[in-house]
Amino acid sequence: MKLIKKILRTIKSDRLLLAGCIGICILLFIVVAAPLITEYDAKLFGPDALVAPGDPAHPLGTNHLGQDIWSMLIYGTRTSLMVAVVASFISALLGIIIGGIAGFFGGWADRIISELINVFLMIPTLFLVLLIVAMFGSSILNIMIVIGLTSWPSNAKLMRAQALSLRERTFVKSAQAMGENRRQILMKYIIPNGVFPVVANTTVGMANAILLEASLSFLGLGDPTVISWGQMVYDGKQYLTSAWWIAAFGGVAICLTLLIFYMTGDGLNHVLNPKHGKAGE
Amino acid sequence: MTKYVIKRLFSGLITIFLVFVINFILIHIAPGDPVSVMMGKDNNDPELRAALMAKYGLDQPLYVQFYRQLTTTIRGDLGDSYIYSRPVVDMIAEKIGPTLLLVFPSALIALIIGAAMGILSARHEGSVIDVIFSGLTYILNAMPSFWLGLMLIILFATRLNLLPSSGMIDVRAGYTGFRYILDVLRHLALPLGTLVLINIPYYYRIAKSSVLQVTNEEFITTFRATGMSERKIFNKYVFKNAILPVVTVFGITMAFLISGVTLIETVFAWPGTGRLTLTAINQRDYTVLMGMYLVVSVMVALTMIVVDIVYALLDPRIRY
Amino acid sequence: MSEQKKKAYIDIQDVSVFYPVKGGKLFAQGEKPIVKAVNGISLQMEKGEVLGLIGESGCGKSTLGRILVRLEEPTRGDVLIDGVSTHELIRKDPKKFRRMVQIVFQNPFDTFTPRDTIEKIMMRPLKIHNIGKDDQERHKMCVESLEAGGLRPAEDILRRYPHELSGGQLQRISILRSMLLNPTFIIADEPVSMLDVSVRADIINMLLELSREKNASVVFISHDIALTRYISDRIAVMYLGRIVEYGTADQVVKNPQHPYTQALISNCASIDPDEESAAIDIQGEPPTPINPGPGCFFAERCPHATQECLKKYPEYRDLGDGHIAACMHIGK
Amino acid sequence: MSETVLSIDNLCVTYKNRQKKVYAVKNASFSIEKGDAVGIVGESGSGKSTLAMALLRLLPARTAEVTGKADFLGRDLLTVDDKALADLRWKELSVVFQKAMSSFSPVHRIGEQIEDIYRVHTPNAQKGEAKERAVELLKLVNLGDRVWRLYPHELSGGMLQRVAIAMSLLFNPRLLIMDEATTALDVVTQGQLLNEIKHMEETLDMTRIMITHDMSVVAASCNKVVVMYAGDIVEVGPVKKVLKTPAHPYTQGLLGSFPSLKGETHALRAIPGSIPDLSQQYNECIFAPRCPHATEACRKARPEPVQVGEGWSSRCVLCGGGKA
Repeated sequence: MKLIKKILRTIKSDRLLLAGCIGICILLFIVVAAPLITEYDAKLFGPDALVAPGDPAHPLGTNHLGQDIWSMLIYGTRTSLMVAVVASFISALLGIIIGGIAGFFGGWADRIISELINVFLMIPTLFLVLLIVAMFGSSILNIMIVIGLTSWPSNAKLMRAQALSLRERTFVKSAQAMGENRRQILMKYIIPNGVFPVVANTTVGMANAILLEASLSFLGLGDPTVISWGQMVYDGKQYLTSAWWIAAFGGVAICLTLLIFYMTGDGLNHVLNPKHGKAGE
Repeated sequence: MTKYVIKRLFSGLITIFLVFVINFILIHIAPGDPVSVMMGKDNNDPELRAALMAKYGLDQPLYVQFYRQLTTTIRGDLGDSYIYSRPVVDMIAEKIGPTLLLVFPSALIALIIGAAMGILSARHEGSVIDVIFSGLTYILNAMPSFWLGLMLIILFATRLNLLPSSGMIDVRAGYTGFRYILDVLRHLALPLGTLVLINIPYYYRIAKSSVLQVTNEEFITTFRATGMSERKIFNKYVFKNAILPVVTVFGITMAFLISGVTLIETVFAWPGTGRLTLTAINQRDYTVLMGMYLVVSVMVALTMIVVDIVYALLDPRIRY
Repeated sequence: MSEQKKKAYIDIQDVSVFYPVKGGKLFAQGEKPIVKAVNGISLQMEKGEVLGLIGESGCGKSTLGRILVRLEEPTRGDVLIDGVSTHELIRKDPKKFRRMVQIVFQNPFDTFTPRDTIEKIMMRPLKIHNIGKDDQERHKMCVESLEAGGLRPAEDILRRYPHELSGGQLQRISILRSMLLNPTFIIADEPVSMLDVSVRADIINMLLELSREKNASVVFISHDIALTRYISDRIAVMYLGRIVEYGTADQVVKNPQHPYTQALISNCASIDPDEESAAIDIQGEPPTPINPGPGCFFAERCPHATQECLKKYPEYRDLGDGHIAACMHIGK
Repeated sequence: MSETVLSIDNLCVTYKNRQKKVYAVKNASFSIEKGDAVGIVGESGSGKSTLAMALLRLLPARTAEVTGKADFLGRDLLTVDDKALADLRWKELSVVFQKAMSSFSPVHRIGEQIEDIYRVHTPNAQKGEAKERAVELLKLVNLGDRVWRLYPHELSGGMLQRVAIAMSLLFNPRLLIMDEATTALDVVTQGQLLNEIKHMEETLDMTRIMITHDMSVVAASCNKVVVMYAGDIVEVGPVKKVLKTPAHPYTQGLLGSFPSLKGETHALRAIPGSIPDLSQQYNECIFAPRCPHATEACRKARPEPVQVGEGWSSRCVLCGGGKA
């Protein structure tokens, strides 16, 4: 109870974080209640193709196959959030493990891992993802796994830096002097105190995953069996002059979702930054 | 300094080598055998198969294959495209010009505009300008580049009919000389503008936060205490200290830009490497894709090296 | 070093720690640059004795402290406690070693993990070392300890998080927590330098009282010479990883013999405005201990240095009553 | 009678933000004569650095409210316009901060920075003039002209602090404020610097304020002391007298917390309790809750400074007895 109150108070203390959290709640609601919000199945090829927005039956219009745009947006949320959660979970897990090991144990392992992290941060992820998805097929599962496997370096870099500085902190030395063993130090002191920046970064990672999936779809490498915002923009490209709404609304949805994740991430970073902890000084 | 440059070159080489290794691994773990990966999905020409087997030693042990492929790559041979039956290197070389025409100018313009906006915001923190700039860059940051490109087409090409929406030149007009350049510039406007808009937020953010940080440094207080004018303090001392992080971000942003430009080229049908990539994707022409991946990585590594050297020249603390 | 044959309680034997220099030249010729942070320290301490360790930053005093509690491994040498090698002990029974040797850190604001309450923080060592039969008893021990240490109401303190307490309170908790393990050897590494002057005395007095109660030996590391003299029975002065002078607190502070100690103490401001002393001017600042020697490490800054000083590191000279110094010009 | 360089009258600094106000300095009054070396001592939160920053007009106007008067050579430092202030700065009033490492721009050469500062007040200076002056000053703090070409990171903390001191003397200012300028240094370096400063004062005509938490620095280098506690100036007087027979109970407590270097060792006594919350205004002696001698009278009203001796006053009811 006390913890929940504390979390709520923290969220309320930062405007960006508050807005982001409300946004995430709305997104989650849309995911759960999609059939309640929409009249049509997004995959249904209706009789009316290329209906312009403002139509009483289709407030945001329909596409060239007669699919209702509004329904597609709503069901697309499911795809985007799934990609975001699965990909960023894989990436956070890999990042925490790899970065934690490098930073805490140091030495040669650290030198090799950190060089690898830097190289991976440098080389363009989009091309690698493109190549892999083109080779191994563009099912949504593949896409999520590939995005997760290629986006761990930024998390690893953060976690490594955290472990590296925490290792030198007095309370870690003090725990050691009290007789804690290495495993306990890693689990009880390093990870709990170092994981928060990674969590904050993960929200940005979610946004990037959504963007990457959309980019793949836009290049024609999306999963054709799911409804996805990127796919909508891709479809709309051909009808840009005659039916602008097909491409436009998918992009708006991406933009809003990304804003929500960025706000949450910035808010979290702001709250977690020790400099902002004490306002009285 | 030489040692620093050597160190940077070395990590650039590691990067390129790693990309090569990734390519090599992908060929071998991809569905189907390496030869069919290189030949394309529906190609069954036994002669070509034999030639490829011989060239890369695909019947030899793995380390021989690795060595063969490495040496051919170092010689600048990235294999042939199966659709066009042409060396990938030549195809990329042909298309890289227009891509670079998009990438470097847009990075520089975004750097200048973004940094200027960031500096302005930082100097008037909390003012109307700051709030507007912050909000604007925040939203820009959340926009998918390809979508923004399409929206700009709708606005400037379809609705206002001001600018051409695709291509690099007006083929029918057949301009020459100055009018040719003007025509290219007109075609450049939208794709370049999109890239600039997409990249502004990075520079804005870093410029604003580093100016704010430097302004709070103690040495700025010292200069104030000497009676030095705020203008001089800013122009000389805040600026040089705050520009360093911006330079670093320039390198990182370039990496994103060089790969992200593919999307923009697709949107505007720009005749650069992005188009090449797109056709390769559609035809599953893996040799081209892998060649592109390698070339893009070389470009990123080179940019990083240049950026690091520039940084070292600006920051006296780096002198290994 | 000691004239008595009786074995000392703490026997520090030739402890050294060397590091290779990072970022050195790739293909350097000749001798590899090595930082000799602690360079052959030997000291004996009796049970209940307080030894002050003074010197400027970078002299190796804190590194020595960390070696004594085995937060760092010495490159060479060993420390015997009551005749038992700690080198052996930490391998065979690390928990026993941790109970025997405890440390008080400089920064009380960072000594405890920020995410736990004081109760959790204080109970942790008791649990690790199986002290007390259940949590209830352990809780009682914590309460008693806090109240004895003047932290009242103890129950209230236990519920708090570290950032809700002042530096003085935190440092007291740090000392009390160490004392729960009944250590016989305590290292205090600048325990009050980050605290306000007016609360320092309480911390110092508490540390002294508790260690006296347990008859524990204390190494007090500090750059504050006046305070060290106040606390310590004996003082060792370190310079570039070596002890240059050792003796009772008054011998070292009032009658320093080594030129470095003389310079150090003459430059030390006193709060007594009448205590005018001519500061001895020594040149430069302490160099880093990279490949020092072969002569006296202080020779290049020493006002009395001669050719002889540059040849060989001077032997310790006994000045009577256990007062020793490593300078070849003493007693001539 | 000597000339008064700085006369502070009823100076108050209040920090304010949306939630609360913090009364950092309250009714500070004292004066500094030509040639004085004044030590302002206090623990963290005493307001000593805030006082200095207020005098230098370096507090952010948005969050700090400064009232009162600070008469410096006939002008009020707190109200002079920006142009007059810019003229006073460094020429008449200069400062050395605690962290020498962060007192210089890390990406500019030391010489360039000194030259720029020199040109602030002598825009038409000949080339080499600044360097000539600086080298002369660097010699005073035992540094060679080699320093001119170096970057800050190439010097040690002690050397940089020396450069900062030399730089503060570029225009022979009438008043030099040293804000914890020797605190971060090692014993020997601090001792050497204090000696160099004293030596310099014999050659240059200098008045100095030393802000420090270390009584021994005051004892070693000042002739007058101002003791601050929780925003109040509790005692002002000549160093020799105050340190030997402190009048205010806080000064007594503070001195009791310092052991003597070579003299008799007495038992160290801490001051019980902790610093009060400065976001409150108190209508009593601010030290009363921690004072061993506090009486009813102390809790009734905030005491005014009481004359104890010549140039010596203490903000304590008990000091004056009936004399005041």
